[in-house]
Amino acid sequence: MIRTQLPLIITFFTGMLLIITFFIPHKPFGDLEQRFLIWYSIISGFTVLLGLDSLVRYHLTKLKREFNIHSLLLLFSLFLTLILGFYSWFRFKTPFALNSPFMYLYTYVIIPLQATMFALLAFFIASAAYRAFRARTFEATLLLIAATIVMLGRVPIGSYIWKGIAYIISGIFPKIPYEELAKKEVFALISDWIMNIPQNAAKRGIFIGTALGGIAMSIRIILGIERTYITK
Amino acid sequence: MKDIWIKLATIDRRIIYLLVFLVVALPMIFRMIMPIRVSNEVKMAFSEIDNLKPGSIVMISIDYDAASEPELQPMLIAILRHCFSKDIKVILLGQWALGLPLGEMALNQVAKEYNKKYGEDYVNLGYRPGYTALMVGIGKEIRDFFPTDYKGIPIDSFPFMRKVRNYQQIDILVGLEAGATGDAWVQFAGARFNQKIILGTTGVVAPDMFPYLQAKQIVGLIGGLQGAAEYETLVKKAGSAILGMPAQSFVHLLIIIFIIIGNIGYFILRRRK
Amino acid sequence: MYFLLFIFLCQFNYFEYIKGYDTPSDEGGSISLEWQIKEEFISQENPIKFFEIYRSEKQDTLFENVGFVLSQYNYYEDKGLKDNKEYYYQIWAIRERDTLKSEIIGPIIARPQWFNKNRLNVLVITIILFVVFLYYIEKARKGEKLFVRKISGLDAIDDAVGRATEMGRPILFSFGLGFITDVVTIAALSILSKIAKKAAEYGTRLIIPNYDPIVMTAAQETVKEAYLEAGRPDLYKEGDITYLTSDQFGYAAGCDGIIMREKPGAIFWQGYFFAESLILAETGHAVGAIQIAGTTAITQLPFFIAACDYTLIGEEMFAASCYLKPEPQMLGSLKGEDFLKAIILIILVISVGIATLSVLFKNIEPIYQFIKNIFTVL
Amino acid sequence: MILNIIGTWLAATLTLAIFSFLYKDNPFYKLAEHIYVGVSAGFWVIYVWSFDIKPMLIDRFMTATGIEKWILLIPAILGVLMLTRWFPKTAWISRIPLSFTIGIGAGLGVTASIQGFLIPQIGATLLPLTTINNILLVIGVISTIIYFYFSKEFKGAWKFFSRLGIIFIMVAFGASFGYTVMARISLLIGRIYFLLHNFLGIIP
Repeated sequence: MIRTQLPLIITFFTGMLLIITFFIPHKPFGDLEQRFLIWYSIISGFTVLLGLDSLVRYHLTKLKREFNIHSLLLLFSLFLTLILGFYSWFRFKTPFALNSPFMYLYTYVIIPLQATMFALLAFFIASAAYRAFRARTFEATLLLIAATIVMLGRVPIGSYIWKGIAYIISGIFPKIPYEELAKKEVFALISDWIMNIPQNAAKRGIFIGTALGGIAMSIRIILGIERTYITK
Repeated sequence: MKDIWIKLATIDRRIIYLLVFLVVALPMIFRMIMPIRVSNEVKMAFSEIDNLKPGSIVMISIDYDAASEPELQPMLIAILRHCFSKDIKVILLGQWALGLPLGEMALNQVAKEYNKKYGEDYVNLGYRPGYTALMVGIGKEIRDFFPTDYKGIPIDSFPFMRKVRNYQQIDILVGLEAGATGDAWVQFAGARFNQKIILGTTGVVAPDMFPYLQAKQIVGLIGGLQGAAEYETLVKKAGSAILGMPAQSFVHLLIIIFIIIGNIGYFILRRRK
Repeated sequence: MYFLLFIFLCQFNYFEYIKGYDTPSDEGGSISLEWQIKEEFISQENPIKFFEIYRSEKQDTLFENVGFVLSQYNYYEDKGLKDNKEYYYQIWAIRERDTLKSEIIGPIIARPQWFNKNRLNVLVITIILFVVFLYYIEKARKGEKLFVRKISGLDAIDDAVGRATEMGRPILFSFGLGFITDVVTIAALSILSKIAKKAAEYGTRLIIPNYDPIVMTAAQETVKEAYLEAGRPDLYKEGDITYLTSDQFGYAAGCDGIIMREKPGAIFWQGYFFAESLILAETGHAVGAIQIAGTTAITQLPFFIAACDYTLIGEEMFAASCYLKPEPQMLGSLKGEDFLKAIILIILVISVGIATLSVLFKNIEPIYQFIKNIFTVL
Repeated sequence: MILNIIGTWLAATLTLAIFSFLYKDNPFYKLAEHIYVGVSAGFWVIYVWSFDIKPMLIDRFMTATGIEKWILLIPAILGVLMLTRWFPKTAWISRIPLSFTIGIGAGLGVTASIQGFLIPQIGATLLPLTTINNILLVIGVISTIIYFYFSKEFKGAWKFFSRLGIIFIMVAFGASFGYTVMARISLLIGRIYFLLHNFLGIIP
């Protein structure tokens, strides 16, 4: 009973309080809100530690079953980071002094690993562009055309390509002077227009929908209708 | 004829990967430079900061980590250069824990260029967990969340920070965003406290921010590496964004060519069937 | 001497106006000041550097500097005061070469307010939203029939299963990197249920590699039940619904391997996806499978649309799931959202009409301004 | 100095180890990935200590006086209760602090989406139809909302608007597609710049 009811009551109480204090500035509501926000900030820090346990436990049991270099390396790098972090803290009063060993780890391990993981995606996109992005439907065709224009409009080479096109046009229609035509950065202009008008409109429409969905979710949580976070 | 298209369609991925690598590396090795056209959104952001008087306070939030460093770090450096050259004070903080040191690195580098001193011209507050609470809480009192800077020094020991209590003393908030924190700044700091906000975002996030721009919920938008290059152009100091744009250009071209070849092959093969 | 000078300076009016008042809609302890310096005292060669704010609890003495603002501002909020106490204020304009002082104003009293009037519009809308969502969730809970239109993607699902069967190839289904707590995974489960039933009818093999063990168990349950409903429990093979790995690119590489080996005729990407969506869809395309995607991940949708044959976009997934198997919470929220969307559409159409007309007929401009004010955040 | 050179070699090795995934899934990639998970988990612990527990709890506890000092125990206890999740028998206790944070998140979210998104975004769409761009913007928003309206069959004018809606949506997704491609390539440029500049020293 207490195991499911108490959390629901707390959620209802804090959720409602935060909504009420939004409208009522008078004491004690305004102060209580600020106090709760500070608490929230403190407690959120601890949530970060939650995942740590399952990570360590998972790899320890894996190691116990049979030796494997991956789990060992993971645990080693975890504890090395902790040791260097606390050492830097004692030595430099903060682990975040740029010349501390902790920041050394950040510069030469975290940055390359994190950045490179995401840099892989550039290759995947190129390969998918070649092998999978097809104008098989009207929708996909529209999408690819818009994407192409934006991709040309947002980089300097777009203006070079336009100059080339302008040269051809003024070659075919001598009445159109090349100089003037070349000055108009057509790809950039169209791409700016796409971003500011049609894409802006559609995004607004989509986000109004998702905002409503989000609010519905919050209301369900506050009123205790949605409770997956408890059973998790 | 058909055989060529079948062969082209079944080309090994790794050849494509190699092409991409070459197209990125070659323009960099040959140090190509291309002129940058400045878009309206970036111009708006630039002139907002440019119109500030000396002594104004800009708060910059580092809401990214190393995964988007190539896009957002040049923006940070260009904006810091702009602020310091105009004697604007900078308060730095971050909502993405793993990105905070990037802010410190940039501050260190740019402050030296302009002879700015820590505590007098800029401070680095650090990071706190739970960003939504913090964004609302700062509206009342910044000390409730940041009694000290990231080194643990009380912020009241810095002269200009003594006068900063909440958003009212912050002239512009610049959020450098790689995710949903930008929306939170707009919806909490912007809507509740009328904070003037400029967002600098990764390319992935930028299109989603245009509705805010049109609704005047933000006063400027710097999007992706191109946005960073535009800001660098405006502050008249080339950085890594301007250097990267030629490579960016050629890869865009390559990908567009890939899409075109792929589709031609697709339609020819489909017709044959 | 200083005192005399003080009085003397006060004789001049440098300020166009200066006013102070209790800050409205706040928790108390705060007074707002506004001022405007006269045009003739603003000059290029002796510019104002900043304004200093002085406060006292007595009318004529003991003024203390309590803060300053830069010259571009003409507003200051003095905080940290005691409620129901009298305060007096004076503003000093500090110029390059001299200082201009305003007259002393007061007494001003700070008070707390019970309601933030600036947020009346938010309150009204919050109440409307609570009422609408509660009403529809309750309705759905009672099992009332609520209409949801058919999503055209559902036909595509049938076709894809049929095509795979014709080709004699298996079907592959993936939840992506979603967990069971994600609403989109729940929606994907009911779509899976439909696919599984069709697959059982046709006797086509269904493979589901998983990222999360709990989602895997849920998938096994769903498929088993669907096979039973279709009357073919004998075809159900638990070994086809497996746990792969909880690592993003590892999962993508694993799926890649399965696709290349099994060459499925139809692939369903339904759930939450991150950057690995590209690798998955590309491989699926390479083996010539019909691919049907569905996700709420806005950043991945463009790639799915470009690489797949059909894509359920965001909320369409919830609608499809509600159409197939109404689950009260999801259905109630969906209908509530629809109701609110209808209201928003009506507001948009009417207000835009009024806005347009007010350009032509100036006398209806106040109505437009009134509507605009409702949708302005102060 | 020598440490920087070692560091650069380390960083380059890790970069190449991740890139090796492009050739195929291999042990080097796996190793680098596990190092990443380990180091970043360690980072989080240090962060929680030096940006949360120390400044927000310990330092405050030392300086605060009177009742304020003891009130700080509440969030401290709630935080520790969060860790009961580590032990299956007491795991349910962690729901108490969890429900506190979830309640606050939901409570803040409702008003923020209304005040910070719905109201200003709808307000910004109430434009007089005096320019083509205004007309397109208003029609774009309306038809997109109609596309995601599920309580009515698509027929007649409704069908027209939903078709229009999908056109706007596709242009928007195309724009996002272009920007996302741009972003991913920028990241690659950053990495290759590191390899060419910091590691190989080919470019200045």
